[in-house]
Amino acid sequence: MSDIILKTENLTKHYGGVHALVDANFEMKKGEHVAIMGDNGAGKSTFVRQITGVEQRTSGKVWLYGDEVNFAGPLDAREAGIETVFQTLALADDLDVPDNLFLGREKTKFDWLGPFRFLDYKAMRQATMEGLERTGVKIPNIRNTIQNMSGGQRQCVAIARTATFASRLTIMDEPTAALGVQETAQVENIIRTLKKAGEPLILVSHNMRQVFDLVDRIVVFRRGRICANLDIKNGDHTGEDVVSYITGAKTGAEFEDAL
Amino acid sequence: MSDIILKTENLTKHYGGVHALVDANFEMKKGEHVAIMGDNGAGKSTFVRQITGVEQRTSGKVWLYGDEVNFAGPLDAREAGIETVFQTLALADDLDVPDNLFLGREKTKFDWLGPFRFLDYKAMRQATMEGLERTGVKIPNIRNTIQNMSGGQRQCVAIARTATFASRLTIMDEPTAALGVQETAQVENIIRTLKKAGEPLILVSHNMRQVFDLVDRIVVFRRGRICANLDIKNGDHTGEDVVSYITGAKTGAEFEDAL
Amino acid sequence: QEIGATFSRFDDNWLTVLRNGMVEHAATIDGLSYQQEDAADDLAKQIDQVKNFVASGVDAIIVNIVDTSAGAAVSAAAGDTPLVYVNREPDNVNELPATQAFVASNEIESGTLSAFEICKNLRADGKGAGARGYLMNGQLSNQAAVQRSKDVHDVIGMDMCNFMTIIDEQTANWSRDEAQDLMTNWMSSGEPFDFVLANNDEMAIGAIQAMKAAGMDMADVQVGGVDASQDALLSMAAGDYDVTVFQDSVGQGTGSIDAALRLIAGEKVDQKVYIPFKLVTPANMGDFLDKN
Amino acid sequence: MTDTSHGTGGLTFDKTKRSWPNELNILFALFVIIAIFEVLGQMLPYMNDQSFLFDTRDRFDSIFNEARLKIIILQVAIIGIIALGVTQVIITAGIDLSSGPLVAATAMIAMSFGQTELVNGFANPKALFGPWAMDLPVIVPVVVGLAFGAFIGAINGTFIAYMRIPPFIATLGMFLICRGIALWWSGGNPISFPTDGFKWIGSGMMPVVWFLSLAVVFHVIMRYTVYGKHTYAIGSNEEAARMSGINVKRHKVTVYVIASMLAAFAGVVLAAKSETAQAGMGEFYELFAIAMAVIGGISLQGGRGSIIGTVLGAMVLGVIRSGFTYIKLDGSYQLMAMGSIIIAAILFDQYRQRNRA
Amino acid sequence: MTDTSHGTGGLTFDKTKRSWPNELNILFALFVIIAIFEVLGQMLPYMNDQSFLFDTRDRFDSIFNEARLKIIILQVAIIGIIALGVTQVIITAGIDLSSGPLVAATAMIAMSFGQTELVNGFANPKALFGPWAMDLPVIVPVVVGLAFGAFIGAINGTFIAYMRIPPFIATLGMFLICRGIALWWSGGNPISFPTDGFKWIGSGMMPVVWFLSLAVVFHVIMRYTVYGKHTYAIGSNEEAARMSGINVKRHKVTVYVIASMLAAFAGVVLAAKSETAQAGMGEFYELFAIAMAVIGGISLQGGRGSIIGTVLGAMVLGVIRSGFTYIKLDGSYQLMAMGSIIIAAILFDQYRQRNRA
Ligand SMILES: Nc1ncnc2c1ncn2[C@@H]1O[C@H](COP(=O)(O)OP(=O)(O)OP(=O)(O)O)[C@@H](O)[C@H]1O
Ligand SMILES: Nc1ncnc2c1ncn2[C@@H]1O[C@H](COP(=O)(O)OP(=O)(O)OP(=O)(O)O)[C@@H](O)[C@H]1O
Ligand SMILES: OC[C@H]1O[C@@H](O)[C@H](O)[C@@H](O)[C@H]1O
Ligand SMILES: [Mg+2]
Ligand SMILES: [Mg+2]
Repeated sequence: MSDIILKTENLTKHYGGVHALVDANFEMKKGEHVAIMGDNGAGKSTFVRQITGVEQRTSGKVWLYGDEVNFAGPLDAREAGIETVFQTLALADDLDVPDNLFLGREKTKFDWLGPFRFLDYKAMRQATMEGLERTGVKIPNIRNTIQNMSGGQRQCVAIARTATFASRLTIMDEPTAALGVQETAQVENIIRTLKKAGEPLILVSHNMRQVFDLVDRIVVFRRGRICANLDIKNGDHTGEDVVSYITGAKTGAEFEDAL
Repeated sequence: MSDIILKTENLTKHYGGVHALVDANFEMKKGEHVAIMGDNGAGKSTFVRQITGVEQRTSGKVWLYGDEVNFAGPLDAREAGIETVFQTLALADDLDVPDNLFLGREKTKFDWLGPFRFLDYKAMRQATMEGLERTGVKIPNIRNTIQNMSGGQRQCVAIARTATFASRLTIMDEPTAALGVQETAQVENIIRTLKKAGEPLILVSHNMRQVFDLVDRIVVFRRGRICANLDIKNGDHTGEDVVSYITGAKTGAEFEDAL
Repeated sequence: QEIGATFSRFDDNWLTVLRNGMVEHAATIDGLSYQQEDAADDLAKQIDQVKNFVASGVDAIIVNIVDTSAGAAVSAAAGDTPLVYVNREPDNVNELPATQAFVASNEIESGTLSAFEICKNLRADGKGAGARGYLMNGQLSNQAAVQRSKDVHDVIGMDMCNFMTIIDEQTANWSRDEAQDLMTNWMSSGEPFDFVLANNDEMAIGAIQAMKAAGMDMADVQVGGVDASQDALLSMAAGDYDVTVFQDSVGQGTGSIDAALRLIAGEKVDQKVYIPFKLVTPANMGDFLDKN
Repeated sequence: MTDTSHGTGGLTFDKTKRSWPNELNILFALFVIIAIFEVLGQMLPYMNDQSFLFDTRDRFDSIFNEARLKIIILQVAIIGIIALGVTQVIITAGIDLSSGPLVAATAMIAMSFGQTELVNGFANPKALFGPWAMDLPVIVPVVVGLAFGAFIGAINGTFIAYMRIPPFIATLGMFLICRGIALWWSGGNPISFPTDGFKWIGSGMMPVVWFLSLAVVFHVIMRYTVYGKHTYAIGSNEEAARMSGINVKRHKVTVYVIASMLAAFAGVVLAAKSETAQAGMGEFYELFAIAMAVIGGISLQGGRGSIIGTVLGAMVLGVIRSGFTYIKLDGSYQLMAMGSIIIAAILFDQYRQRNRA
Repeated sequence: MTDTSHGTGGLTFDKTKRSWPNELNILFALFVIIAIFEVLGQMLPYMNDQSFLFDTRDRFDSIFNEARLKIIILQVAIIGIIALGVTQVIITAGIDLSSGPLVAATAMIAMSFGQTELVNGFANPKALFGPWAMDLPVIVPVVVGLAFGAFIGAINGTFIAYMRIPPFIATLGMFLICRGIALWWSGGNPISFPTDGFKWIGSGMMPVVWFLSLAVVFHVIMRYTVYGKHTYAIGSNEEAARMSGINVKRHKVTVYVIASMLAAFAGVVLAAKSETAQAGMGEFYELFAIAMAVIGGISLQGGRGSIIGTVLGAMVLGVIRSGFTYIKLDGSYQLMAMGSIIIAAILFDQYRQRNRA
C-alpha cells in the first residue's frame, strides 16, 4: 500500500445543467491535513458529498487507502472509516443532543435483541457531556431537542459527534462557521490533536487565519475546478496569494489548461 | 422624539426552564451601528427574535423610535421598518432565488386584483440579479430552487433580500458566517453603505476583525445577560479586551450586579 | 321502556325509509324511549353498539344486521336483553334463543321477481330468440347485492329465460351517480343491448338517465330493479322504467318494534316473520305510490 | 458554453439541460396506460377487435370513439373539481378530508332550494320545504351551496390557522360533522326532482366544462399570482414564510375557504347530474381527490405540486376506469388492477425522473 | 438556582420547569370528556339519574358500571391494535392507508383456515375449502394471517423505501388491492363458523388483552430500543438519518412490515370476535387508526408521537362512542357531535400546551 490515503481522478458532478464539480484530481497522504478553499458555490461541498457517498458522482474515480471505492451511501463511507461534519450538519431536529451524537451507532445493552436491543441512555449522556466539553460549547440542557439549539450549539454537536469516534479520514465542512471565539479555539485544538495522532483531515474553510494555523496544504477550488495546490508548511505562500487564486487573479501552473 | 431609535427594558425570554435572555436593557441611537457578541448560546439570536416579533417575550418592554411596540409577528416588525437577516435565513426551500428575495413583497401587476394580482416575474428577476451582484455571490442559475444552493449562496440570498429594501433599522444575525473571502468583503461594503446613509444597524457576529472594522459600539452577551457595553470608536478597547468580556474574565462595571 | 336500534347504515335510501318509519311508529307508543345508532357498515361496531345498549340497560334491542352471517356473535352480545332482527335475516335464525326474533324479507324473492318479469317482457317484445344486456351489482361486499345478482343468474339459467345473455356485470355501489358513469362507459363500446338489470332502483335510474342522455328510446330497453322507491315509481309513470320490486318498509318496521315490545312484556312472539317482496309494474304501480 | 443569462455566473451552466417537468412524465404514463388498454383490446379473445379510443364500429364515423373520450373525463370531472382545491391545500402542507362529506351536505342543502313543484304532473313526492322553496331561479341553490362551502372552509381554516389544530384532525372532525349534517338535513331522506335550470348545471358535458374552466383559472392563479406564490411558500417553509412577512394565518384561511367552495360546487354539480341529493353521496371522494393530486406529482410535505399535474392525475384515474369497463374486467379484479396501476404509474414517473437527474 | 446537571452550563436552567408531556394533556381531556357525560347524565330530564361510569342500577352491584368500562375499551381495541402500527409509520413521516382493507383481506384469509366442519351437527354452510382446511389448530389461521400481513407490509415498504413511491400512493394502491383480494377470495361471500380455538382469540375481553399487551411491548420498543430511536430519527430528518449512517431503507421496510402485521392481527381478532369474515369489514378503520394516533398527539410530519398517546387517543374515541349511547343521542347527531368533540379535545390540548410555553 502506498502513502496515498485518498485519491480522486476526474471526479465530476453535474446537477442538471449546473457543472458543480469538473475533473477534480485530488490526492492526500497519510497524516496530512489539507484545507479546501474557494468562493461560495465553487464546488467544495459538492466534492465532499461525492467522496462520502451522499450523492452519486456523474463520473470519475475515487480510491481510499489504495482501494477503489464506490459508496452506495454515507453508511458505506462511514464503515470505510470516513467521519464527516457536513455543512448542513445532518442533525435530527426532534431528537435531543445525545440521540444525535450517537445516531446510527448507539451505545446499547442486550445486543442479542438485534434491532430491538436496548439503548444505554446513561452511558450516552455521559459520553455526550465529555464530547461537548471538548468543543467548549455550553448547552444548558442536553435533553432539549436539537431544534431548540442555537446555531453554534448545533454545529458543536455535529463536531462532537465526529470527534467522539476514531476514523481513518476526517472531513469537516466549515466546522467553525457559526462558532464563537472560545468554541472556535477549542475546535481548532481538536484538529491539532488529530494532527498529533496522525489522523488525516480535510478541512473546508473560508477562514484564512485558521487555515494557515492548522493545515499543511491548501487546495483551491474555482468554478467547480481545482485551480491551485499550495504547500504552506514552508511559508512560500501568503494569505493574499491564496486570495488571488480564489478570485482567479492567479492559477496554479499545472491547472492552467483546465480553466 | 428623542435620539433613541431602539430601547429595551428588562427584556426577558424563558424557554421552559432555560433562561435564554434575562433583563436585557439595550439602547441605540440614530445612525449608530452596534455589534452584539457573545459565546454560542449566550442569547444573541434570542434577543433578535424578541425584537422582531418572531417570538413573544416572557417579559420586558421594547420601544422603536420612541413608541412602545408589541409586535404580534414578524410582519408587524417589518411594517414598522425593521429588516432582518435571521441566523436561520428564513428561506423557502422549494422556491427559486427571485421568489425568495421578494417573498412577502412581490413586484406585481394588475394590483386591483388584490390577493390575485399578477407577479411581475421579469422585474423581480432583474432586481434579483442586481441585488445578488451587490453581495458578490455567484449563482449559476437563479431559477434553481433554494434547496440546491450552497451554504454561502443561501446566506447571500437572505442578505440581498434585506439590502434590497429600505428600512428604519437593519438587523443581521451572523450574516457572513458561511461566506467566502470575496463575498464577505462585499457584504461588509453593503454595511458601510448603510452607515453612510445613516441607517442604523445591529450586527451579530463572532468575527472580531469585522466588528472592529465596521461598528461603533459592542454589546456583549453572556449567559443570557448583557455584560458589557463598549464604545470602540476611540480605540479604548482591544480585541483581547472584548474576548475577556465574552469569556467572563471581565464584566462591565454597570453590569456587575446582574451576573 | 327503552329500545335501542342499530342500523347497518344511515345514509342508505331504502333503509332510511324503514328507519324513519320506525321513529314515527315509536313516537305513537306511550312511554317508549326509542334510540337509533348507525353502524356504518361496520360489523364490529354494530356488535359493540349492542354491548353499549346492554351497558346502558335498555329493555330491548333492534338490529338491522350488517352481515347476515354474524348472527351468532350479535345474538351473544345481547345476552339476556330481548333482541329483534329487522330487514335482514341472520344465519342463526333457527337457533335464536327465546328472547330473540326476526322480522325480515327473503332476498331470493327480490332479484328473482324482477329478473323473471324482465324475461317475460322481453319475450313479449319478440326478443325470445336472443337478448343481450347488462347487470349492475350493488356493493360487492353486501349480501343483498350478492344474492340479488345470483337470483338474476339463476333466472337466466332457467330454460324459459336462457335466451338472455349478460354482456358484462359491474358494480355501481348502489349509487345513481356511479350507475350513470358505468352505463355511459358500457354504451361507449357501441354494443347493442336489450335490457339492464340493477340490484336496486337508484342504479336503474342512473342507467336510465345515462341512456336518455345518449338519446336512446326507453321503449327499446327493458330496465329492472328493486325497492319501489318513489323516484323509481315516478320514472315508471313517465314510461322509462319497467319493473321493480316492492320492499315493505312499514311492515318490517312496525313489525319489529311490536315484536320487541312483546318480548319485553314477556309475551310469546312468532320468532320468524317473513314480509314478502311484491312485484311492481306499470300495471299495479298505483298501489305503491305512497308506500315507501 | 458558459451561459450566465440565468444567474450571476460562477459555474458552467448548460442551459440546454433544463429540468424535465414532472407533468410530462405523468402525461407519458397516461399514454402508456392507454396503449396498454389498446393492446389488450386487440389481444383478448372476447373483445371482437374493438378499439379503446378509436372508432371501429360502423355506427359512428369519426376517427376516435367520441363517446369513450367523453366519458373518460366526464366521470372524473366532479371529483376533479374537488381535487383542484385539495391541490392548493396540500401545497400548503395541509390536507382536507372533509371534502367528500361536504359534497354530500352541499348537495342536500342546495337541492332543497332547487326542487321543482310538479313532476310529470304529480306533486314532487320528495319536496322538503313548502312551495316557497320550489322552482326558484337556479342561482339560489348555487349561491346557497357556495355560501355553505365558504362557511365550512372558514371554520376549517380558522381552526387550522388560528387555533393550530392539525389539518388532519380539523378536517376529520369536519368530515364527521358534514356527514352528520347530510344525514340530519332531511332525516336521511333523498331530495329529488330538481328544476330544469338546476339540472342544466350537471347535464351532458357541463361537469367537464366546469372542471376544465376552473382548472385553467386556478392554474393561472397558482402560477402567476401572489396568492399562488404565497401558497407554495407556506408549504415549503411555513416559518420562513412567516418571517418573510406573509400573513400566514389569513392566507391559510383563504386557501381552505377556496377548497371548500370548490368541493361545495362539486356537490351542486353532482346533485344536478344525478338529479337527486342523498346523504351517502361523495363517499371516498376526498380520498380520490387527494389521489388525483398525488398521482399528479404533489408532495404531501407541501411546497410542490401543480394544477396541471392534478388534471393529469384525474385523467389517469378516468382512463383506468373506462379501460376496465372496456376490457370487461370483473369488479374484484378491478380494485386490484386499479391499485397496481396507480402504483405502477408513479413508479414509472419516479424512474423517468431519476434517469434524467 | 443554576443547575447544570442536565447540560454543560451556559444559561440558567431551572430544572423544576420540566416540559409537560403532551400525553398528560390528552389524559386530562379524557377526564373532562368523561365528566361532561357524567354531568349531562344528571341533567338531561329523560336520563332517570343514571350514571355514565358508576353503577346506579340495582341489576348490578359494584361501584363502577363494569359493563360500560369494558365496552369503552373493547370497542376501540381492534382499531387500537392497528393504530399501534400506524403510529410507527407516521413517526417515520409516512402514512398507511391500506390497514382497513388489509383487516378485511386477512380476516377472510385467516378465517378460511379457522373454520369448523360441523355447526350444531350440520355441515358448515359457509365452508370455503374442503375438509382438509377444517378444524385446524388455531395457530394455523393466526400464522397464515400474520404471514399475509408481513407480505403486504414488505411490498408496501419496498415500494416506499426502495422505489421511492410516496407512502400515500403506495398504500392507497395497496388499499385497493387488499379490498380487491377480500372481495375475490370467496367471491364476496362471508366465511363463517370458526373453531372454538379461533373464537377464543376474539372472545370476551381478549381483544383488550391483545391491544394492551401489544401497546406495552411497542411502548418499550419505541422508547428504549435502537429500532425506536431510528424510527424517530428517520421521521425527524430522513436525510440526516441517512447521513448519520442509518440504513434508512431497510428500517422503513421493517416499520411497514410491523405495521401490516399488526393490522393483520387486528383482522384475525376481528374475525374471531364477529365469528365471521366479510369482504366489507374494516371500512374506515385506517382513518380511525390514524385519528387515534393524531388525537394522541402525533405529527403527520413525522418525528413526534408516542404509543401512550395513541392508546389515550383510542380511549378518547371509545369514551365518546359509549357516551353517546349513554345520553341516547340519536345516530344522526352522533357524527356531528363526534366531529366537534374530536376538534375540541385537540383544541384543549393546544390551549394547555401554549399556556405552559
Ligand atoms: N442539488 C443541486 N442541484 C443543483 N445545483 C446544485 C445542487 N447542489 C449544489 N448545486 C450548485 O452547485 C454549486 C456548488 O455548490 P457547493 O455546495 O459545492 O458549493 P461550496 O463550494 O460548498 O460553497 P459554500 O462555500 O457556499 O458552501 C453551487 O452553484 C450550487 O448552486
Ligand atoms: N425554542 C427554544 N427552546 C429551548 N431552548 C432554546 C430555544 N431557543 C433557544 N434556546 C436556548 O437558548 C439559548 C440561547 O440561544 P440563542 O440562539 O439566542 O444563542 P446565540 O447567542 O444566538 O448563539 P449562537 O452564537 O450559537 O447563534 C441556547 O442555550 C439555546 O439552547
Ligand atoms: O344495504 C343497502 C341496500 O339495501 C337493500 O335492501 C336495498 O334494496 C338497496 O337499495 C340498498 O339500500
Ligand atoms: Mg459548502
Ligand atoms: Mg445565534
